[in-house]
Amino acid sequence: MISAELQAMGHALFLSLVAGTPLLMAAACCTPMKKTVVHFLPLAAVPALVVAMTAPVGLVAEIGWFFMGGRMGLDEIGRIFLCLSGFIWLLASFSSRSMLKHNRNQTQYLFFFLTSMCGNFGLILARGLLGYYLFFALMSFAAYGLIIQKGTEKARKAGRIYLVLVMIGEVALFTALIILVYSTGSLAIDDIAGAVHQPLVFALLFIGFGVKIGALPLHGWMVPAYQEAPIPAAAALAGAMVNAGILGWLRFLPLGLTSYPQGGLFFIAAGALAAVYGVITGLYHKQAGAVLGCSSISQMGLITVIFGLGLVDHEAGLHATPVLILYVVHHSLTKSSLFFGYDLAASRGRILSHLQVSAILLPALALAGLPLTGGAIAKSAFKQLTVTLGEPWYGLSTFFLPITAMGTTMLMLHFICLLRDTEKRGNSERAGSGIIFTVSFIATAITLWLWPAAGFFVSNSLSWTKFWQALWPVAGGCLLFLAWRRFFIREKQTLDDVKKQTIFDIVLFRFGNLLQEKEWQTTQQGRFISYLSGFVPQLRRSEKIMGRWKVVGLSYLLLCLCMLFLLLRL
Amino acid sequence: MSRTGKSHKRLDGFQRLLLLLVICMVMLLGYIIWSTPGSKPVLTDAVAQMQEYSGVESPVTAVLLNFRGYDTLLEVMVLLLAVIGTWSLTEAFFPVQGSEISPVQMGAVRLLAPVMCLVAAYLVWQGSHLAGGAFQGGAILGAAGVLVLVTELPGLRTIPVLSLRIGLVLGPLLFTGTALFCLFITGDLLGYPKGAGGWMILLVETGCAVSIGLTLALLFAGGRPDKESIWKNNP
Amino acid sequence: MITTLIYSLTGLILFGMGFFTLIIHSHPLRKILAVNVMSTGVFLILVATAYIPLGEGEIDPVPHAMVLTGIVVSVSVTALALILACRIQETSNSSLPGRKQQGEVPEESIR
Amino acid sequence: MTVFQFSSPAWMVCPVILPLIAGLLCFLFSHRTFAIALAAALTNLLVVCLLTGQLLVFGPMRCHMGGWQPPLGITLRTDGPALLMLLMTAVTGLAITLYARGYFSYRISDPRRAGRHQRQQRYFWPLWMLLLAGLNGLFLSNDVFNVYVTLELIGISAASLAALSGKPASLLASFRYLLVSLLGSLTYLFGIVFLYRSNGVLDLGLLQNLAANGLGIRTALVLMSVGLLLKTALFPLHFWLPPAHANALAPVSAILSALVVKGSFYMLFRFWFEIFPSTITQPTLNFMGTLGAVAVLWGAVQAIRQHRLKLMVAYSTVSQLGYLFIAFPLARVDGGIPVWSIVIFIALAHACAKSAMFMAAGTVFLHLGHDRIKDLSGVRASLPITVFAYGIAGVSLMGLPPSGGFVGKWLLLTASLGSSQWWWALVVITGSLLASIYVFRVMSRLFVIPEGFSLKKSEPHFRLLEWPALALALISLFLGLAASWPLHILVHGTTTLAQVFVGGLP
Amino acid sequence: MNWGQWLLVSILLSSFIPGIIIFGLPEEKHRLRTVLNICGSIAKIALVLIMDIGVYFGHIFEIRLSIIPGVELLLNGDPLSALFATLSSVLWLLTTVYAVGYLEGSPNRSHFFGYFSLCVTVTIGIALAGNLVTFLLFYEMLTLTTYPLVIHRGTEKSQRAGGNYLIYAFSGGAAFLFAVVSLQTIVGPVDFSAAGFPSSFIESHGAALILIFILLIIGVGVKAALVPLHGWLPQAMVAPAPVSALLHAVAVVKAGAFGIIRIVLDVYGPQNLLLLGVLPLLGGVASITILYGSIRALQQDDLKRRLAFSTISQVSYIALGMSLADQPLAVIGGLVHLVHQGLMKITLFFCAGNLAETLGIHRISEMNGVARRMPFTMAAFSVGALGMIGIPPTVGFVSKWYLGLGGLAAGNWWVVAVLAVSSLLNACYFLPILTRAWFGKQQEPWPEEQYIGRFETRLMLLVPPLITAFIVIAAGVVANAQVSPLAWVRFIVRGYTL
Repeated sequence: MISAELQAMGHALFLSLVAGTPLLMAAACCTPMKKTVVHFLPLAAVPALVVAMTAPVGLVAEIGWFFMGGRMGLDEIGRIFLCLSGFIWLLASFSSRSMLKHNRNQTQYLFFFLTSMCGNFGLILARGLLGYYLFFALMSFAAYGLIIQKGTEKARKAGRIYLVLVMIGEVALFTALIILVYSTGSLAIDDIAGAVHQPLVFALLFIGFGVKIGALPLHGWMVPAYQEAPIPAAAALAGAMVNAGILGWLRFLPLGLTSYPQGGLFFIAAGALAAVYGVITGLYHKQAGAVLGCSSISQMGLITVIFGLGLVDHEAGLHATPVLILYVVHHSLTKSSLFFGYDLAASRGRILSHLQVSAILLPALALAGLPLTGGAIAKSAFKQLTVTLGEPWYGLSTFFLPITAMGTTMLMLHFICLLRDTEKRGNSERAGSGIIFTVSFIATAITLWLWPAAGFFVSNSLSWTKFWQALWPVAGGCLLFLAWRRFFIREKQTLDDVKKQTIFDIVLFRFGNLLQEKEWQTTQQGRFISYLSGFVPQLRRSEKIMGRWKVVGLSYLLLCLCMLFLLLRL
Repeated sequence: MSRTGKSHKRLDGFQRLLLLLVICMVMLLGYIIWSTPGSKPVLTDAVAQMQEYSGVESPVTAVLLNFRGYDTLLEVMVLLLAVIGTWSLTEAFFPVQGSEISPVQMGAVRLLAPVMCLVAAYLVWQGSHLAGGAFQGGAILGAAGVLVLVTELPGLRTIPVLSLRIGLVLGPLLFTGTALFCLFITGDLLGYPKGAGGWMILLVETGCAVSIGLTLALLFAGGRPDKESIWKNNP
Repeated sequence: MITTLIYSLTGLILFGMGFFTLIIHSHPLRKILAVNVMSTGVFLILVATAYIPLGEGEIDPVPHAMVLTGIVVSVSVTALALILACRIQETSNSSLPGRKQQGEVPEESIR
Repeated sequence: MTVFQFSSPAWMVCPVILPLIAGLLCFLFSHRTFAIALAAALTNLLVVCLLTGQLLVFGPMRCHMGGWQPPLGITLRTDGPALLMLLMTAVTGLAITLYARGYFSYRISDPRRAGRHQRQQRYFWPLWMLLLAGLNGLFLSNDVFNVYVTLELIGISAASLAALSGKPASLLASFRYLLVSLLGSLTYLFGIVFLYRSNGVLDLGLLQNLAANGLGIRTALVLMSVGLLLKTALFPLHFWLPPAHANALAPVSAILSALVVKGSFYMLFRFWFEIFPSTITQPTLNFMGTLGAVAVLWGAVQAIRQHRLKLMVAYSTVSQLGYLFIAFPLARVDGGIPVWSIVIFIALAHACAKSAMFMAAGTVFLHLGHDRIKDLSGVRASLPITVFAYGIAGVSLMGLPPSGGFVGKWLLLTASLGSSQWWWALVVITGSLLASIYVFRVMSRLFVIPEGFSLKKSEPHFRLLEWPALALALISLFLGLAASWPLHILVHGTTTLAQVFVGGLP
Repeated sequence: MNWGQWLLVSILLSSFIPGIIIFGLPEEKHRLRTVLNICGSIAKIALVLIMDIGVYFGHIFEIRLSIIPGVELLLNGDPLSALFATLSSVLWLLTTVYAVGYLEGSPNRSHFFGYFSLCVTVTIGIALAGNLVTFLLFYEMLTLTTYPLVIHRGTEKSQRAGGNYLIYAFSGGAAFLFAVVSLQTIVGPVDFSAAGFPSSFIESHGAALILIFILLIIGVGVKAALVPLHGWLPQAMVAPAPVSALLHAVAVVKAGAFGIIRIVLDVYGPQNLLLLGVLPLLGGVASITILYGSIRALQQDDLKRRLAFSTISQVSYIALGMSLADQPLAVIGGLVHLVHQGLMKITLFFCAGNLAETLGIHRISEMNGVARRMPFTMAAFSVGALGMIGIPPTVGFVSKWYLGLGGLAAGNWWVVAVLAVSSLLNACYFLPILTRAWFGKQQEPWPEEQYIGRFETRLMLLVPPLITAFIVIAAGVVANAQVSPLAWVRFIVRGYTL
């Protein structure tokens, strides 16, 4: 018995380390030890990787006292996500460490960086609804601190937009969760699988997690945030934190267990729109980070489409899950390596060598689906999925995928161009950004090839037809981009999302003005008294009149007569 | 309105209303008096029965000083209160300075004052069997005092304040003392011991008469004497 | 019987007149006098009751005692009231030296 | 001697005779008057306590003056209501005596007007002692005409006291008070005439036993009631009260407001609830209740808009007296506690609270030299105890728990809601709300210590000014917690009252 | 008297006696005063904890004192009163420490602390009250003891605020009194008991009972600042920060909310209320209050006013929970919010007070970058604010969670909607403050910087908010543990047969 308990405690401790390490380090930031923390920053992500690599699947730990019943565990999906996130956070923390050497605001950055890391890891491990929600919230709010790090006006605005949307997402999520818990009567994620029937919950979950992945109506924060956040943080955002949204969907609307055709259609529509929208708007941005943000919107749109396909029926769900995960892994790695490339460019200034540019070009085009890259594998998997699903979807994908691929290609080329123009940031060259980029580049290039679970899709993508199918949109995209760059680009047509009016501002200022601070209850002291005092002259006069002898006599007489009448019963 | 000074000539509407109401009231009460002829008082028989135990022959005196002596005790206090009240208010302002007093008046007063005192004493004594008593006697005494005051004779003015106070308090104090004495003797306040009623009542009445007389005279003087027992505007 | 009635009604009328004067007139002296008239009226009725039931010469001594007490009270109050009125006159005159001779209390103050 | 035995009814005369003698002596001597008065007040309290003990042991007692049984003689008697009123008078009277000492010695210490103040003190003591005797006599009296005499005693001494300050305003007010008092007494006497004509007896006990349904009795009751109402200052006839109470010296204000009005009210209470309950009709009771309700509201509203503290407190008296009459229409509700006992209890609580409040107001006046409400700031710094006393007294007036006022109001509310006459309850509640406004209008000033306020040192005399007020205020506060005790005394042995109200009505 | 009764009395006396002594102390003896205060509050906490343990093990604490027939003072230690008493006594200790630091060197301190102690005595009295009369007694006394604190500054403005407070409070008290008496005449003396009065009265006096319920709710709603009755609360902000903390978190508003709980659960009983059908009314008022308070809070630039409106909104969560009295989960949510709101709001007010006292900051527009100057204060503030929004793992989330579940269980979707909208609005008015403070750039010097020392402000000002902030998180994180507010509330709810 005791050994079983000890073992359980050991598991709990083991799993707690994943989220606990960053949290402890974040706490340490508030103490004078913060200088040391900077040095050991990458250590924070290590337990996550270790656990992801070593822990057996199905490891579960209960911490009863923790936040209305804490439950942690590692399943297959969780392991993939943990691995992925751990890797990206590791790279990001290396990158941050080198960045922080020249930054005065390091405490704040460190704190939020570590806290969001904690949230991210925690939510992956969480097996309870509330735990998931807790870490999700932790991550979301901590990320705000990262976005706003620069402290400029633009950064604050970006942060504000982010915050509003996060808040909306949180509320939606809260509502969804509470309904779920009410209808299932359980707090464990496993128990709610397939329990979602109400359209309302669907909508709420779409909103709650959609905010994180920038699904279409809720995408507003992404571009400015990527643009304004420090690059390592943006990398973490784009590579790791975004995935939390996908994971959320997977957890709460597990594909294969949930089928909801209408919802799926909605997801597909929203995703497809986002995919196109991201590309189109991205071309008008003049900042590399923003372009990457738009690309994220677009890519996440694609992922949403995949998810939507999975929702069509149970069968489709079973097929869609691996595709979805594949795409997520691909996107995360690629996007993070693009950010690290951006970091490299930013730290070097204009003096990027051709080698470096072409190195960055690889993940960029991988995103578009260049053959032999992860992108191609992912897209072929996507297509494969539509094939499995049958006609309407297949037709759609033959039409839709190339278009997005072309768009992404244009977008990426645009990004590369912008990268070349990027001005040098920071005071001096940061050591290690090259190494970090290299590591991520390698990871991007080889992960899918080496990943056994993806072997089916890899082999599937290796055919000439597939090769051609993957290549022509990229090539077309290149041509189109050249044409666009030649003929269409105009100075004034740049978008700056940061300047847009946000819901937040509307709420704060418009709404507030409408309701005008009218102190109708409170300004006047005791309105009752003032009301009375309106009568003062009359009161005083009547009181004076009552004191006159004549009136006294009258009242005396009347009193006598009244009482006589009353008593004598006359 | 009366403020214009014509109030006694013509009544305005409000006053007429009042008059009407007063008349109504009076008529109503008159009707009630007329319609209730009144019953035979229970008390009359009782007084008649107990007369012999009261120690006096006059029923009124018996009621005043024996049966309802407690009332009278308080009533004497009322009179004293009036003096205290007036003294607390103001100083005496009588007589008006400088007015000539005719010798006839002086003479008459000199002659009358002792006679009045005598009459007063008689009235007090008579109170035990006929109409009369402390109040009547006191009234005469008071009148004498007023006469003396009016004529600026030195009689009252030269009395020291303390003596005045003693004189004022004498009656009430005597009354209270007697009452308490009776309380100790018979167990009842003002329950005169058997047979002693007569002279005790006389004693009380005498004391009261002096005090009442003094009270009335001093009320006429209209205020307290100042410290040296001399009226303020003594020439 | 009729005698007592006449006495009583006279007393009642006196009471009413006194009361009317009391509330109509503002001069303090009039008021004091009015109250005296009123009390006289009450005493009259009280004395009249003493005669009521008994035929021959005998009277009820209790109302007499009551009237006597009442008179004493009335005297005391009258004296006090008069002196108060005088005092009021004095103080109001001292505040308005021009009206010293007039001897009239300002009506406002009494009402 | 039998007189000094515990069971002797003769103890009853002491509350009358002792202050009487003290008054005479105070008038006679010019020194040590305070000592005499204090001794009388203390002895009075002791004797009243003894009488209370007597009541609890032997039940109601009677003492025949001169040994003459009614109808011939005058009788004094003790029962619950009488004793509670006596207790109230004794306790309040003792506190007022002490306060007056402090008041006068403070004023005399001011050399500018020492003479005048000495004179005031000189006459204050005998007047106050005689007033005390009159009040005690009234509460003990069992004879209609004796009541008249005591009423006169009270009226004259009260008017003289009200005029004591000698200021024109107080003289005028006092004159009016005297006339009103006289008018009231005369009306009362007129009533006696009718009573005597109809029945020929004056003893209350005998009157109670008569079949009192005749026209004469009713008229007598009306006239006596109107006379007493005039003296009690019920609503349309309250005009004389505020100026008289507000312009008098502080201890006098306390006496007038706390005790004097209660005297006439007490008689009214006896006539209506003890002597002639079967004569009274419900419409009449409702009529009185209506007047009371109007008084509550009118007095409170007037109090709210006064600019002077003492006037405000005086109007508060008008308002609080109304509560006593609101209980009238509820008199026939039978429940746990008979309603008539509520009336006495409210009167008790009000006496303590109001005298404390007037004392506090007087102290503030002495301290500042004025009592304009808007300039009262900072008093708390120098007179914390007084302000505290004011506050506690205010709590009782507002009827907040656990004060005596609260219990009184609670009982009123219970009675009115229990008999589904909720409108009285509304008036009671509104009245206490208005009370809270006027109490706190002043309180907020008293509490505030403005910026740069320089502390005015309170003087040693103030100890005697502050503590009696506080003591009374505390009594009024804890009266609520100990409410069962006075209520027990009230009901104890008064079988007649209780019987009449539980079942003896037509 | 047995030990339990002595315990109840000594719980009351442990703050009453120091209060009375402090009144008598001269102004200069601040050391003695502080010692007295702190000792009193520590003793109170110890005593209350003893009572808690006793209550947990089923010991009955009860004192009865009959005043007149039908009016009985009853002090009673049941789980619910233990909850409130513990909250008040713990927060009192912190507030005392804070107030000592806050008022250092200001005039009239003995006056202040005297009333401060009395106020807490009365609050504990409210907690321990065992019937409506006793509740009324302490409820009215609460008005009296807090009034001097509200007008402590003595300015014209504070006097006006105080006057307004009184008018509201006394009107409420009047309505309450009326209702209590009416209720007593109908159902007899009402002790707080889990069953409420017998439901047989409902048939005979249905309409009257509904009216009485409304009046009772109006009576306590004034202090709980339900919407049409909330006008005094924002004005009372003129008082010093410890007083605001006391008003909002420990005493006044809480007393009102506690009154609602008592009325719903113990006087009427959920079953009776269901029969009468008045609960939706309460729920409606609570919802309106929640939304209205939040919206008004949005418009305020004055920090304390914003917090005040936030209180209006937050306290109604408790009323909302009570309006679903037949749902155990909602009741748990409402009850636990009593504690949670207190913790969060007191943190916020401490922090606002720190800003005002240290830097002279009163307006939100002056708060740019203040977190750099006062990181610990703002960290505590942030925790409180996030708790208000309902971000896990703070306690605010826990209460919202249970409220929402209860609402759903009752089939009232609008409850969840209200919670969601209110969370959004809360975010709208709290998050800008946080962003300003943490990420804003200081543009002009602080209005009046008063304290420059080793820490960001005086230690006595700094420690209390940090402690409460810590509790805000800790109580949320360990919500499910054996010892936590939530666990105790569950224990309470087990006592009711819902």
